[in-house]
Amino acid sequence: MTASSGPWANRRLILKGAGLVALIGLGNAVLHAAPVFAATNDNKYPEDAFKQKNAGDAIKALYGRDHEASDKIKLDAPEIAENGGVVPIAVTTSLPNVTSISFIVAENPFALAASYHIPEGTVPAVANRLKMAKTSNVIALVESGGKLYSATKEVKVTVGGCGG
Amino acid sequence: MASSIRVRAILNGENAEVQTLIQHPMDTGLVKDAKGELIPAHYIQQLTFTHKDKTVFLADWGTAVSKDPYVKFAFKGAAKGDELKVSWVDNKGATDSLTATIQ
Amino acid sequence: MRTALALGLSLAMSLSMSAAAHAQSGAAEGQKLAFDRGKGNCLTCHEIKGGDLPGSIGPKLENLKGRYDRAELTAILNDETVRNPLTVMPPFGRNRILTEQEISAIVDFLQTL
Amino acid sequence: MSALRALLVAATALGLGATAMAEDKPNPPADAKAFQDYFVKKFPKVAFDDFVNGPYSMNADMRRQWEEKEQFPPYEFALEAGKEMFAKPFKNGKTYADCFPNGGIGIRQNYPYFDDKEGKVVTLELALNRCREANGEQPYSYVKDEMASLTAYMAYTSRGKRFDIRIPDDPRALEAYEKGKEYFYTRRGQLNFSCASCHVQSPGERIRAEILAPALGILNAMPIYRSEWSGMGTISRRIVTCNSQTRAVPLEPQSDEYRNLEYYLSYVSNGLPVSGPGARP
Repeated sequence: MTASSGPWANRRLILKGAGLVALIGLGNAVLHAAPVFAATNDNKYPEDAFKQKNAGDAIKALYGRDHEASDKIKLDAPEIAENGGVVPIAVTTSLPNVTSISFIVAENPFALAASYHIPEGTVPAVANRLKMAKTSNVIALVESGGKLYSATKEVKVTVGGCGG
Repeated sequence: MASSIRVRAILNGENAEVQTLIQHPMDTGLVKDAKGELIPAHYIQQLTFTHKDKTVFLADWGTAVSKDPYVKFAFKGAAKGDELKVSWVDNKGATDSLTATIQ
Repeated sequence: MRTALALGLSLAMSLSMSAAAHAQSGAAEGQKLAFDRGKGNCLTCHEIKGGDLPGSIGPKLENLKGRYDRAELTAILNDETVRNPLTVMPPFGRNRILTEQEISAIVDFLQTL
Repeated sequence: MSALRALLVAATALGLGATAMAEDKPNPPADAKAFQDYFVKKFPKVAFDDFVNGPYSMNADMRRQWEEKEQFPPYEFALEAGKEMFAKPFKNGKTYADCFPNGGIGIRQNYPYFDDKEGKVVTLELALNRCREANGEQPYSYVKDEMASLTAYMAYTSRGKRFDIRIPDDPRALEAYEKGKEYFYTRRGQLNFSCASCHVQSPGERIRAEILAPALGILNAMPIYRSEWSGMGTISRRIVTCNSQTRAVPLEPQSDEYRNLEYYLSYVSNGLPVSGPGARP
């Protein structure tokens, strides 16, 4: 996508999406019971890891092992976040046998932001939008073949220009 | 009421590309309201995508996921017209779900 | 209200300090005021050593020493539209965004740059 | 310096409508041409239609973040709500469509307009509330929520249509335009900014991390989802917050001054496409 054609291409997507939303809206129903997950223990919500304040403790609680930097992970994040409340961050990797991808925002009050299970057949790539309290390293963790790899990038977050 | 979930699932080659936007406050529990009182934490903890009884993607989220969360992923093995079930549960036990059709 | 409080604090501080100590701590206080979003908020427009992620509207504040004397800096802070009617720099003194004492402290700080 | 004198100095120094202002008679077409030429010359790399994308037309890193957002834009929920609200009949059975030309579809580019009966400028937000009141419904808040959803939908049905603001041959219309222009260039508030200080003199520059948007096309993207607001806002909300951020006293939404301002600012963006609803930092 080029910078000049980009938004217009997206707008067409939106138009397409509008019809789609109308269609799928019919199939929606509010669940009254908890959703049913595949019956493995892996799918339990990692409450403890999300409660850890710093990155090291969160990674330990989530994975219980060390990570090493890998150039096979592409972490796509802005240099300067346009707004700390909505920072688009994406990861893709060429590492094999990926089972999970997690996002750490080191300087947030709670370092672990999101963790995604990647079952077999799912592409090891995730894009999401995260909150950042201030300028911080963002660490993408990729669990591959039972090992843990990482990529890190600093994202600058600043206050708005007009005074308080 | 309209669903809290919006999904676009589009087959592109062998990958079904899935984008989801969910209407949810994702309150961190650290922000005060206009009266100076803390707004209690209220956030989606798990978001599950199921295709033919198989979980194809599972998100565990904390409070650092943005308001009205967005996530994008892709998986193999789907055909046009297949159903994709999306459901979430938040820290207060509220849930919502929706079944989308892969286009 | 905020201004009155700051004025009070600032006065109290000046009174409690010896003249010798004044310039130095004036500069430190001035830096604080310059960086404070509710006061000078200088980083919104100016790059200043020691301040993160500045804006780009105004000139970089460096090598001020020797280029401007105290009176000139005070005048610019007070109301730059006098020299340059088109400036977007707020008239900090004229519009009472900062008190005289606060401007003086910021000038102390600017003279260290 | 009087407001008018300051206005003359500013507009002349910026090369904006200097010719028009030097003449005895106001000349809106010449104003609009000078205004647009100024931005085109200042930003030779920005395609004309791209000015409606505000800060994203002037900064590549910000643009990438925006393009990511546009894949599934944050105004999506407001847009859908607006569509539903627009179609839902009032208690008397009538709908918004009954109040507007072409059933309200694809008409955003014609607002605001000068109403010769009232002798004043009528904005889309004002017309929507008048429609509600004429049908026995309570008016909505001008700044957000329902009003933002309704205008989001109306803008969406008008995307790509070019602003076509008319100044009829009526001295009151010209006066409204001139007053709007004066408001735009007049400095106010504790920080002593005019609208032009930021959006004509300094677009593309950063105030801390924020990129100032060009005034040209700024209203074409309205209403907007602002991350800073964590929600939607109307033109009224944008103008009110601009005033309070520069420590001026905001006026009532849809006051004559704001209506005139919107008239002027929309007129000088004639020819640019509607891009709203938009997303902004």
